[in-house]
Amino acid sequence: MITDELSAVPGVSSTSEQDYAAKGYHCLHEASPGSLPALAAIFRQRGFHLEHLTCLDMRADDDCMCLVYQFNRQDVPERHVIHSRLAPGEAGTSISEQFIGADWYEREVFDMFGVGFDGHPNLLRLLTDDDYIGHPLLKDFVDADPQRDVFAVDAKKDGVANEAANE
Amino acid sequence: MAEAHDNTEELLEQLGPLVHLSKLETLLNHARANSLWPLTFGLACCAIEMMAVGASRFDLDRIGAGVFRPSARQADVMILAGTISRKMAPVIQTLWDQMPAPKWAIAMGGCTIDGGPFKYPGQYAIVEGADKIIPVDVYVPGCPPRPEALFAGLLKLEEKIKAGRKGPEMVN
Amino acid sequence: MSSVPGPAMELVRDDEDRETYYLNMGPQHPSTHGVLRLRLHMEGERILSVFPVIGYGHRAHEKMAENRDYLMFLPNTSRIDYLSGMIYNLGYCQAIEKIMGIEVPERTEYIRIIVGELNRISSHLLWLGTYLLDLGGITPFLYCFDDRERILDILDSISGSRLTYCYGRFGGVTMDVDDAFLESTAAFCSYFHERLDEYEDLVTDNVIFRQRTEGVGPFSADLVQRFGLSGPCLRATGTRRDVRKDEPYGIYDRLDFEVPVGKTTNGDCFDRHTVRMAEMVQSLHLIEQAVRDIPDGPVMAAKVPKKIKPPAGDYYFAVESARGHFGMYIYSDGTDTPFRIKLRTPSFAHVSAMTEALVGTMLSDTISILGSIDIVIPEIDR
Amino acid sequence: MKTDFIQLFGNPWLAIGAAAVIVMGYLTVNSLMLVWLERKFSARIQRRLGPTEVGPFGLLQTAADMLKLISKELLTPAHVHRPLYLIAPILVFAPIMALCTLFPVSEHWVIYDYDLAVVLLLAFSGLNVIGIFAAGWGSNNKYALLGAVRAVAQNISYEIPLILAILPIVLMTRSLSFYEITSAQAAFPFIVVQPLAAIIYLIAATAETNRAPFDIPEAESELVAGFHTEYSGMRFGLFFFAEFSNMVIVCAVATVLFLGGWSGPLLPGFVWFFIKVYALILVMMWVRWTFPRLRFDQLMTFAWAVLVPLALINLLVTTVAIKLL
Repeated sequence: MITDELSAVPGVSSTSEQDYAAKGYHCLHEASPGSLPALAAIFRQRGFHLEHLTCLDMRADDDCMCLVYQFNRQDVPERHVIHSRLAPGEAGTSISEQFIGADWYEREVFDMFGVGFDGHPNLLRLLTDDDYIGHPLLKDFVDADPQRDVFAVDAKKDGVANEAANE
Repeated sequence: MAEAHDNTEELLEQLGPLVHLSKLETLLNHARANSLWPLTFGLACCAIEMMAVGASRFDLDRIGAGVFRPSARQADVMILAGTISRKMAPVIQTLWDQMPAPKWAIAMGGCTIDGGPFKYPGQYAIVEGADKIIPVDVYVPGCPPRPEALFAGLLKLEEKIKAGRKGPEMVN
Repeated sequence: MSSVPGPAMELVRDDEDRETYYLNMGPQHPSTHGVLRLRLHMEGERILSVFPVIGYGHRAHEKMAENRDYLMFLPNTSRIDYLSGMIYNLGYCQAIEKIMGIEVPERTEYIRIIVGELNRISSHLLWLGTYLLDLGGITPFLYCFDDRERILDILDSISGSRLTYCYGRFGGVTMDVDDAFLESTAAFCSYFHERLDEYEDLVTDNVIFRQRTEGVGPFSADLVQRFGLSGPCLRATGTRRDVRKDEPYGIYDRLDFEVPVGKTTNGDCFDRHTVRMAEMVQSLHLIEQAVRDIPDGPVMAAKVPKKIKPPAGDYYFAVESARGHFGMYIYSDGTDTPFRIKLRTPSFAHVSAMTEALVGTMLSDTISILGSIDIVIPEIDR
Repeated sequence: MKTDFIQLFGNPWLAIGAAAVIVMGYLTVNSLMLVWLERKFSARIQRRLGPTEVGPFGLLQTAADMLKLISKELLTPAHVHRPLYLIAPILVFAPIMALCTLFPVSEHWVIYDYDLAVVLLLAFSGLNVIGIFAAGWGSNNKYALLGAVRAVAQNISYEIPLILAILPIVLMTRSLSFYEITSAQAAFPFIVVQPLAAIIYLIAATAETNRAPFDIPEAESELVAGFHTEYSGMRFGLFFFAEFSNMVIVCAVATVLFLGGWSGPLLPGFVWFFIKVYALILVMMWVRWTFPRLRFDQLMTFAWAVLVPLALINLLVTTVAIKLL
């Protein structure tokens, strides 16, 4: 287990073993967004791959957006989950140099949650329209006019209504 | 559906072009009905059932509709098989415009009728219903509809064509 | 004469001063297996760079998971990857059972093996048919669909649907299987063994098929690690990794089956083909073992909580779908509606790997590689 | 003994008119039947039924298709180079009509016995490539242009093995007229003497008519619909029509050169001729529905690295054999 090497990285605040049978992963790390590239580099050397990267909109209870990274080995299963909490407006740091696969995961988090990633090659929307305004997976997301006639209204103008509704 | 045939005359009267070769019109309509070339155009799960209809057991080619044309220029009927996402709607509109008249549209599956299993308040990603973007001729319910249902949908479209329905006119 | 319009082929001089152009393998293309769009930057027939545009099949599964409770999300699971709908559906049930600690009777475990592996074979058959359709051979598609129809009949007889099953429940399955089902499954297994040999002779040993797939689209170990590939694409590069073996769920640890693996370390299209064909054989073994020693007994667990309210916290559960490692990251806040369900789907990683795997290949090879990784579009866009 | 249309009608203009009517009639009926045959034949290979609803055994299916195509809206997209776009179908179809007149159907009947028939055949079979290229380039669509470029490269590189496969026959019979070549095969069909040339000819002929495994120009899975992506209605019908007529021409040449045209026991001459032609067509259809498609560069290496050397060796062996005998 490489937990000792990981916790040596400056930004990592806590590492805790987890009961694999109940939780499905081996250990949980709390890390600051800045320390992610360093962690990713360690995982990269030790033959881990990025299983997925997602975000949790926890602005309601403890006022932060929590990024969830998950790494795993490809030969013997050893799953590490990293929670990295961001203030609502703050941006994470991209790990697409170490894992080019993260490029799309980060674009999806940006598209769905609005969390930016500095250092990302081309941070565009991944799943929704390029000119879509608003981030759908946020808890307080309101689609101004869900079934608008797709052609009659220009997406830009309609987007402004979306923006207003979300303020 | 025997009575569908004898109301052809009234339908043709409604059209009312100057010169009416009704016998030729009927002949052409029967030809069009019996050689519907669908556009290869699968969106989601229903596309797999559309392929199953083209395969050996249900064999769409028996009624002359087995020639799946990839290019919209040579297709007569657009079978919308699957969920229409908000990002895909303009593409479907362009494809529909590229198809030469007379053309028809079959909305296959719950998603193309009114959003199907993905219809809920606050659904931001899909267009709930194909008739919001293109005029639809035949609706085939089911999620996904069984191949027999799509086959019946095509036969229903054939009856509609034989009764002299040139193609859906855009209302707006 | 009308004015001659500008050429559609606007040649763009790129940095190395080559005459290049942009070709749109657009959302509607016969061999993108759905609504995937690849913006290819090409020079002549060779591809310089690929920019996949996805999202045309985005149906907001994860947003729907957040406004309905755990049981109501069940039908969605088989519509994420409708080719291995049964595996996804049962996988979701097994995830919730593991979280809630619900014990499943023995008979259900065996039924889940039979039904899951049948679904895997039907998915691989559809892949084989459409892959050869991409390579230009039209006839095998019909034979593969014919066999697939037999599997769909068997699955239809117990679950009622052909493609998007909702056969699993938390704590068991909806309908018990009768002897007719077991006999027809056993009959199918024996029939399908010779059929696979037929496919071996007709397809695998076909000269033109070999030329179109051998050495095409090799995936290096580095690429596999950086993109996080899984399933047949990973196993074709020699790593023996299968969720059924590494993190066994259900009774996969009791049944014996091997995990077929490609010969070389950078597995090309042909290796992916051989791995999938061998996987079908392994699935047949699994089904035969399960049909042989399925015990009697109930199909539904004795006590299942009415309202599923998992204790707060995050859980992860993975299953081996026909395309690879399908994982569900469930974050629950103690209520009956999930706070967040992240669906980690294999095709998402496979299509993102296309940005590197397709560079430098010819257009026909792009189709061959794209077909060999066996993608399902709504699984990518969720 | 041999009557051709000019002797029959006296005035050459009348002969041309009659020839045009007969050829056009035959090609139309033949294309209708061939499309129906291909759909039924491929259905049988693929364990399905093929058209059965329209007319007895689905015989009127292609008639319905043609009627529908005729009554379709003739769409000329705005971004299209009009002159090239409109001339292309005619360019593809015209040479085939001319070629039809050369074949000696039986000892007594030939529409026009031209003593340089082989040269005319090779010239015209090169012509329809120009039509395909005009279609691809004219429709100003990237897929169509890719298809057109591929069609030109493929047809040119398969023209060489075609010629080299025909040369041994011409050397053996010392004549270029189909009539003499066929009458020279009264004793035994040339395929017995020249099996390699026959095989090379058939492969090159499949490539000439752009049929699988050489259907790279209109590769459905890669280039949407290849060079006829932008064509709709009867223009697309014409390409369909030309492809099947071209198939008949190519098989007729194969029968004349290798299978001894009208010679055969019992049945009258022209019956044998058509039996052999349609047998070869069935073989071509059978090949189409069994093989996947070659990649573009493999196709070229196959032509230049395999077919051309083989044909040259065969030519060499034939000349040496003729010299000795």
